[in-house]
Amino acid sequence: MNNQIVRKQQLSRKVVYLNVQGEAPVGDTRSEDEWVGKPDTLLNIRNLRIEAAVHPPGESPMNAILVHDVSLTLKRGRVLGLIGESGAGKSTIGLASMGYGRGGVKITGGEVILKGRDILKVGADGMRKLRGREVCYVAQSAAAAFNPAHRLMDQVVEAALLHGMATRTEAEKRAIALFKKLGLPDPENIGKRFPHQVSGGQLQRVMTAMALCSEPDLIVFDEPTTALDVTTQIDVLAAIRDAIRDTGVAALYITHDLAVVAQVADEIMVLRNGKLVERGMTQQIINQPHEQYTRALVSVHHIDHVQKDCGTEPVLSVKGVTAGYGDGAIKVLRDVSLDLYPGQTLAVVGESGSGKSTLARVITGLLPPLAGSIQFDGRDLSRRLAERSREDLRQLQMIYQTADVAMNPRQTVATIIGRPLEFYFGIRGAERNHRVAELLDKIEMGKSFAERYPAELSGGQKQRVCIARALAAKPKLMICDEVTSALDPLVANGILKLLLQLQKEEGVSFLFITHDLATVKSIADSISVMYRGQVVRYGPKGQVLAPPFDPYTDLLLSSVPEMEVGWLDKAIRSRRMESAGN
Amino acid sequence: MTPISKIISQRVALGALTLWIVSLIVFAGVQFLPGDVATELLGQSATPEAVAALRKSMGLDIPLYLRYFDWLGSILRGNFGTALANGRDIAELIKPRLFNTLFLAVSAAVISVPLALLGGIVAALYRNTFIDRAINVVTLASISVPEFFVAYILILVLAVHAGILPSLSDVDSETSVLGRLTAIALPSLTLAVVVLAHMMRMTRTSIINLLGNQYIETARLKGLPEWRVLVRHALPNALAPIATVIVLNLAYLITGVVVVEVVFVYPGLGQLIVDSVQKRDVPVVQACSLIFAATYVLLNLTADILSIIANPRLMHPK
Amino acid sequence: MTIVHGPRMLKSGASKLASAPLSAKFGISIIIIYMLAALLAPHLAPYGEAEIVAKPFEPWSAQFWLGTDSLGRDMFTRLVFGARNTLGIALMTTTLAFSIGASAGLAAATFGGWTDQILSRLIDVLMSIPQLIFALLLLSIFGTSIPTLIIVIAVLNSTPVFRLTRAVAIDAAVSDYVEAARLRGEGPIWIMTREILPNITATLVAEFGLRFCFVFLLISGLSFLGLGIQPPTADWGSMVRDSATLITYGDITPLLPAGAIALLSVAINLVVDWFLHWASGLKED
Amino acid sequence: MVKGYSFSSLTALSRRRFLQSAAGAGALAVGSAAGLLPSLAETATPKKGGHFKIGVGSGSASDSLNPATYTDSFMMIFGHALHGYLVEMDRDGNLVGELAESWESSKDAKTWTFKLREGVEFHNGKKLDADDVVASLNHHRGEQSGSGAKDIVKGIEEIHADGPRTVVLSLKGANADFPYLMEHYQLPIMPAKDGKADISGVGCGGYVLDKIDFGVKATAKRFANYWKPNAAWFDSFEVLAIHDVGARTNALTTGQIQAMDRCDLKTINLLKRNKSLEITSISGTQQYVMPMRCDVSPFDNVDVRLAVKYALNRKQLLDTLLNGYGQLGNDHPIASTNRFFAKGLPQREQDLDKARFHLKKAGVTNLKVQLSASDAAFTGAVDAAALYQQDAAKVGINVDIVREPADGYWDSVWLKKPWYTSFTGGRPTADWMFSVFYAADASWNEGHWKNPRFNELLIAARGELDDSKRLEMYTEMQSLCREDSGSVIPVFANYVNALSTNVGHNKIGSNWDLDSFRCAERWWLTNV
Repeated sequence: MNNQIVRKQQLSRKVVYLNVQGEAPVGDTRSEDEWVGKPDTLLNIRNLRIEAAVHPPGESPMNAILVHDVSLTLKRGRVLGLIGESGAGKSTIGLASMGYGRGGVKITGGEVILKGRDILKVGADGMRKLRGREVCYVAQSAAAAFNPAHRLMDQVVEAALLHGMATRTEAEKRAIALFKKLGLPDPENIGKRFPHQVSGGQLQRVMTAMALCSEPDLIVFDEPTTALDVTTQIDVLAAIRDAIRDTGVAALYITHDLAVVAQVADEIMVLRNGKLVERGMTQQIINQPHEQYTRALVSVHHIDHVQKDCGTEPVLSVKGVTAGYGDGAIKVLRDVSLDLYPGQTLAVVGESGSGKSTLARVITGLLPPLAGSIQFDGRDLSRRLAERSREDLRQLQMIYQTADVAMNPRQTVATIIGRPLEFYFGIRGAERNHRVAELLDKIEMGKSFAERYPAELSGGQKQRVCIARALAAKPKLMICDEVTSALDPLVANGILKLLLQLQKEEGVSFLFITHDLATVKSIADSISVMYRGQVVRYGPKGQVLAPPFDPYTDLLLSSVPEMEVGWLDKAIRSRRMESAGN
Repeated sequence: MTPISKIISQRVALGALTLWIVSLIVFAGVQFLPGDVATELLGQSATPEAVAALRKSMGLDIPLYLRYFDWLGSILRGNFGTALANGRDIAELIKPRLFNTLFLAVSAAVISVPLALLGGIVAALYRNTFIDRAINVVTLASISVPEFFVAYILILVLAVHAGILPSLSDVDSETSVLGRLTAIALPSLTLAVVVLAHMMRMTRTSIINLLGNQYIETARLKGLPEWRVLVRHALPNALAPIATVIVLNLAYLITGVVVVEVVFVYPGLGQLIVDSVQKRDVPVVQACSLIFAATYVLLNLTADILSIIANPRLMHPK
Repeated sequence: MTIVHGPRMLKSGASKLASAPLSAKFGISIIIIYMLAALLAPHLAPYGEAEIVAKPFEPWSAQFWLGTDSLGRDMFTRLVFGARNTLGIALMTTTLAFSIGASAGLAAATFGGWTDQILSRLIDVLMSIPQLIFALLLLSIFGTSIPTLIIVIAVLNSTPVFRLTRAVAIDAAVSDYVEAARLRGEGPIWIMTREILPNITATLVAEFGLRFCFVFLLISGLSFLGLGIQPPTADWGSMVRDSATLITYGDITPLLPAGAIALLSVAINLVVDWFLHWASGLKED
Repeated sequence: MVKGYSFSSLTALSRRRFLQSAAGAGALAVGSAAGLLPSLAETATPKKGGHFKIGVGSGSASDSLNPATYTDSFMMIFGHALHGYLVEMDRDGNLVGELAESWESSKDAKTWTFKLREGVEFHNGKKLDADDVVASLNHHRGEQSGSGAKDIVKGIEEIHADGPRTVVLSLKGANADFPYLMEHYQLPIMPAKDGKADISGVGCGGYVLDKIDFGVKATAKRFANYWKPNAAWFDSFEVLAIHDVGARTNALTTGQIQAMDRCDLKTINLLKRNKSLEITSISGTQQYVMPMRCDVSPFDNVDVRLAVKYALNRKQLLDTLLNGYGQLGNDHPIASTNRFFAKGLPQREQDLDKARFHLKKAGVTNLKVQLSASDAAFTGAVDAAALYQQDAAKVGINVDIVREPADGYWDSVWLKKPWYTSFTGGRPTADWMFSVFYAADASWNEGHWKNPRFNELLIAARGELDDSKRLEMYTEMQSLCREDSGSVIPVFANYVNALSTNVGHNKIGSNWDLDSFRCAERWWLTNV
């Protein structure tokens, strides 16, 4: 999961300039004076304008405006949530508060007044002195943000030592105290470990400790829990929130997940395409959003879908499959059995390491199972890919999580979609082009996209092309592996709606692999919950989502953040089982 | 540590296999050469009788495969055999040459490796500035010139005009260490120039490749000065590729310096093997090739081990 | 975020060139000049390649622009023909090295398993024998004609190409789009040539430039040892070699072919640097 | 000739030229010239002492101390430092006794008796006696011998000692030149040990083996009990193998060695400007050859052979390949320094008309031939072929140059291809030279040439003890070679060496390179 999210982040940085659907900025409803000039004002950003030199592949470098004229104020000890989809400019603003721009990013206008002085004017040395001392940063993926070559403690105390704020002994003592506060196991010794020896959730807490270690005035949290599994996220979120409260540090909390930020922030700013959409107290944003965009964010998961009844003959039947790597030394799947009926959607839910992606590999034949069988359309499927007939391959198509790497970047959309037509049906030339255009229509993209390369598409468009490619084979079954996890919620929604639409038209069945319960609720007909390689709960959606729950399903369901202030405390109190990710 | 010892023993086994195949290839290769040691030794005075007599005295009338197994057997017992041409013990023949070769390689490495690292770091630190470009062009130029040319230029400047260093690396077993160092100053400088650029560029590239990593940003956001970011946060992670390229260049310093040996008349292994190929002295060619191949295999192993050491994931498993 | 879509990527090479940094433009012009010299050698050169036109070591003059060489052949003529021979041979050698190394590397990456193991071990063996020694052995066996020279050096240089190709191709081979092609049932040829190859071309082109320089230097090293291109064919390696002793007397004649080699290498590397930069589409840092 | 050199070096050059001519012209008149030219002034007074280092462009790791394996100048000059030979060629080209005090032959020139010198001591203390000579020569004889000198000693029927100081050799056939053979570099006299020659490097020469690293360097120290007076002046002597001529030159100019062989002729005019060096150029017996095989078409026609010979511009070859450091060849193998050199034969010049005439006579108008060339034969062989190609085209001979690989050249090209490039170091006597390369039954008959008159004369001259009659015969044989044989011999190359002016020497012997390989014994250092 961590890797997936990081990749997504990198990709979105590359494609961000393409998401151009300008919308007029929505002004703040309150007067400036209410925010500025108070003695307890810590950070005051005024009319910030940020630009970046972008190098689109194959084109000349150009300047893109990432942030238009954004202002904000933050008081000491307060938490301001910055929320928006990718390309909203929220991370850019967060880093700008440290005077930092990634890559070719330049702050070209406005002021960033921290503790009374404009840090854009203090020079490189002055900037260095305030970074890591007055402002600290907690990155999205702690696994990537920690240097793999050094022990944790060395990295945690580095800034404090560098700025001469403590001796090594003092700093380590403080770090250990913070480890304890953040609920890390064995706080005395965890610092001696290397980053790879510590789990993702723990690393994220260590990273928070690192930020707190030099006792800064402000911490910028940049999606600190996004890369975590949902059951882990809730604990880390709670730890971070408590640490902020206890130390009284001010924070900018950046996330795309409104439900998460609602648990931490005092105030929320909604951003879109580098412009401010709406600003307000958390309660107000969640409960009475003014702007339509905010309303869309709040109600993102609402898709109407009626659960269909099971048929009689399953199109896919997985029977007692056990699979693993290294000649069975490591078993990833144990005795998994599932049925999927024609025209229906079976959602396989689980966290990282649950074996859900391995199940997809077994079904596609990439990983021959150690035991068990797979029946497709009433007959046994060969265990190995190489032994399957072309017809079998055609009827079983796969859609991947990250559309970017699922399409050959050197092929045009027409080639990508047209290849299955050629390969399976021998359709070439004008006929092929005609069919490609039809398929593009089906995925709600025009035929003008045919000659584009993947890099020229937005994230959602890419995923649509992948769907079209699968559709071109006229399959009976499509395996969708986390197809929406790399997308922004609104875009993901569109994809889900498209899939449901296609299911209705083509009668294709979906095996829908996901970690996201909200998605499951929206589209599944039946659900299989997986935990550590086994199916812990399986049945029609209504049944699976209705109590009484087994402990894991309970944990899973209760960990999904809800759009409600104070949900976190309730959830923590009601938990019956520890998350595996801690 | 078990996975590490497993990796290492695998590499050692592969190395041994490589060496064996090398011995086969070289043995077969030398057989394919036109003429043999007898005709080459006698040169123009090769009458059929003299050739036949010489062949017999060297045991060249024994079938090929028997000679190979004979040779393999004695190698496995640690005996390199005797040179065909003059019946000298090959181990004795090679020992001083190998020492000379290693001495030259080490001194060239001592000059070039620290310079390469320093230069690479400086270039990375001042990337895309004038300093970086200057370093880039100079290293490129030094890569691009044939090494004998570098050698001649150095001789011209330092030996002929300045007269401070000898143009001839005249060393023998009795030369003192200081005398040796003076004697090999020019060849080691030449070699240093030749390998420096490659290592320097690799150091720069490896470091810069890492700069996109999140932990580099973390380090910067801690307020670390740029040089410290590079040295403390980028360099340790770039060690594996840098070690690999250094090791490759060390291998080159040991096995690829025939030209420099010829120019400076330095009695190293390279000249010996060229001589022996020309004279078709199979056992000597075999022995030298094996030593070279073993050097390569060993150095690669070293690079692997260094990469393991530089990688905490392998050194400190979960 | 207000950007107008530029022209189609990959079709904008020319406009890209216009915006290339000065160093790359310099490199490209040098390469073009060399290529022209190589192609038009018989027309550019005032005399024949091996024609003896005057006494040895004539000074620079209007008649002999760069003087004459040790046999009394026109230096400028030799230099121009040297471009033709040296570039031609190095180019053919590098191309051959790439066809061998890249196809083996692609096969190793695509098939994996035993194919990969056998090829990789074979390459290990080839690499563990020092290049120069190996070349010496092979050239002694097969003779120093130009075709053998090309084949031998190509084989020797295909080993690093194999390693590089295999490494980058494996990266591509495990990507989802190749997996998608496998799931579709595509054969290995399609996967190698249509899915993987287009994605590693940039790396290979860059390597081609560097390899070209190495081939160049190896040939001149071999010429130095008397095993390279044989006289009277003009090539820069042996031209340096033939007149190298002149350096001792402060004559700059040997600098000319050596400088020609160095200049071309620098030019190629500048272009390669820029090409990599451009193809990656990413900014350094 | 001069390009881009500074003005000062130009003037330096002219000054040196001036001094040279001054010395030549005014040696009698201007006494003070001696002060300007110390090396010339001190020529006659050798000094003892010093360490002499010479760099030679040969030597290989496969060398050994066994004289039977001496193949290049490195071992040859070192061999001459360690060893004594039965006879010696003096600096004027006369054969004189070394270990042999005197010798005489039977009337039929088939039995030769050598009288050995008394009081000669080997380095191991053993006194020289006849058994040593017998063992040393037998070392190269017999079925088992792989010696390079096997051919030279194969004419010996029997050897025996007649008392401690007399050796008697009976030959299979008459050979008036036999004592000359005993001067061959592979035939030094070694002490006998259990009836066999001791090949560990112990000899009775002027220097005792100190250290030897084959293919790298060898050192020797003066032998205290050396019998020869006024010889072996250096305290110690060192030979370095420096294959690269540039390295050799640099080592000499930077003073790391005091002498070098085989100067780079291309740049020798530049080297000459160095005032601390002396260039010695000795015309010797080494010759460049382009043999045509008389037993294959079209070279089986003597007119084709003559056409080829006349088309060649020898002067141009001499100038471009040797920079003038050599002698023109006259298509026969006898060097001008040989006592039987045919002085009366006209020098063959390029004559395109004659070439056309012979070609026409042979009935060919457009001749297409292949010339197999490689620099393995001699430096510049391929260039020579290219030069020849240009001239030959003018008379209608189209030469197709086949570049042969250097490696294995002597194995697969030499003696085998119809027309090829070759090289001969030469032999000290006419008979030897002719017998090895031109006799009908010689295994190295390069042109596969079988001329009955020539072979008749060869046998007759070998048995003839009267020198004037022999001169007559050899003159005719040289003429036959010139007119009829398959060998094109364009040039004889000089031995061109460079010495530090600190090296003293008398007239330099021309038998072999480096003062007939005896530089260690004959030269001295003036600055000790």
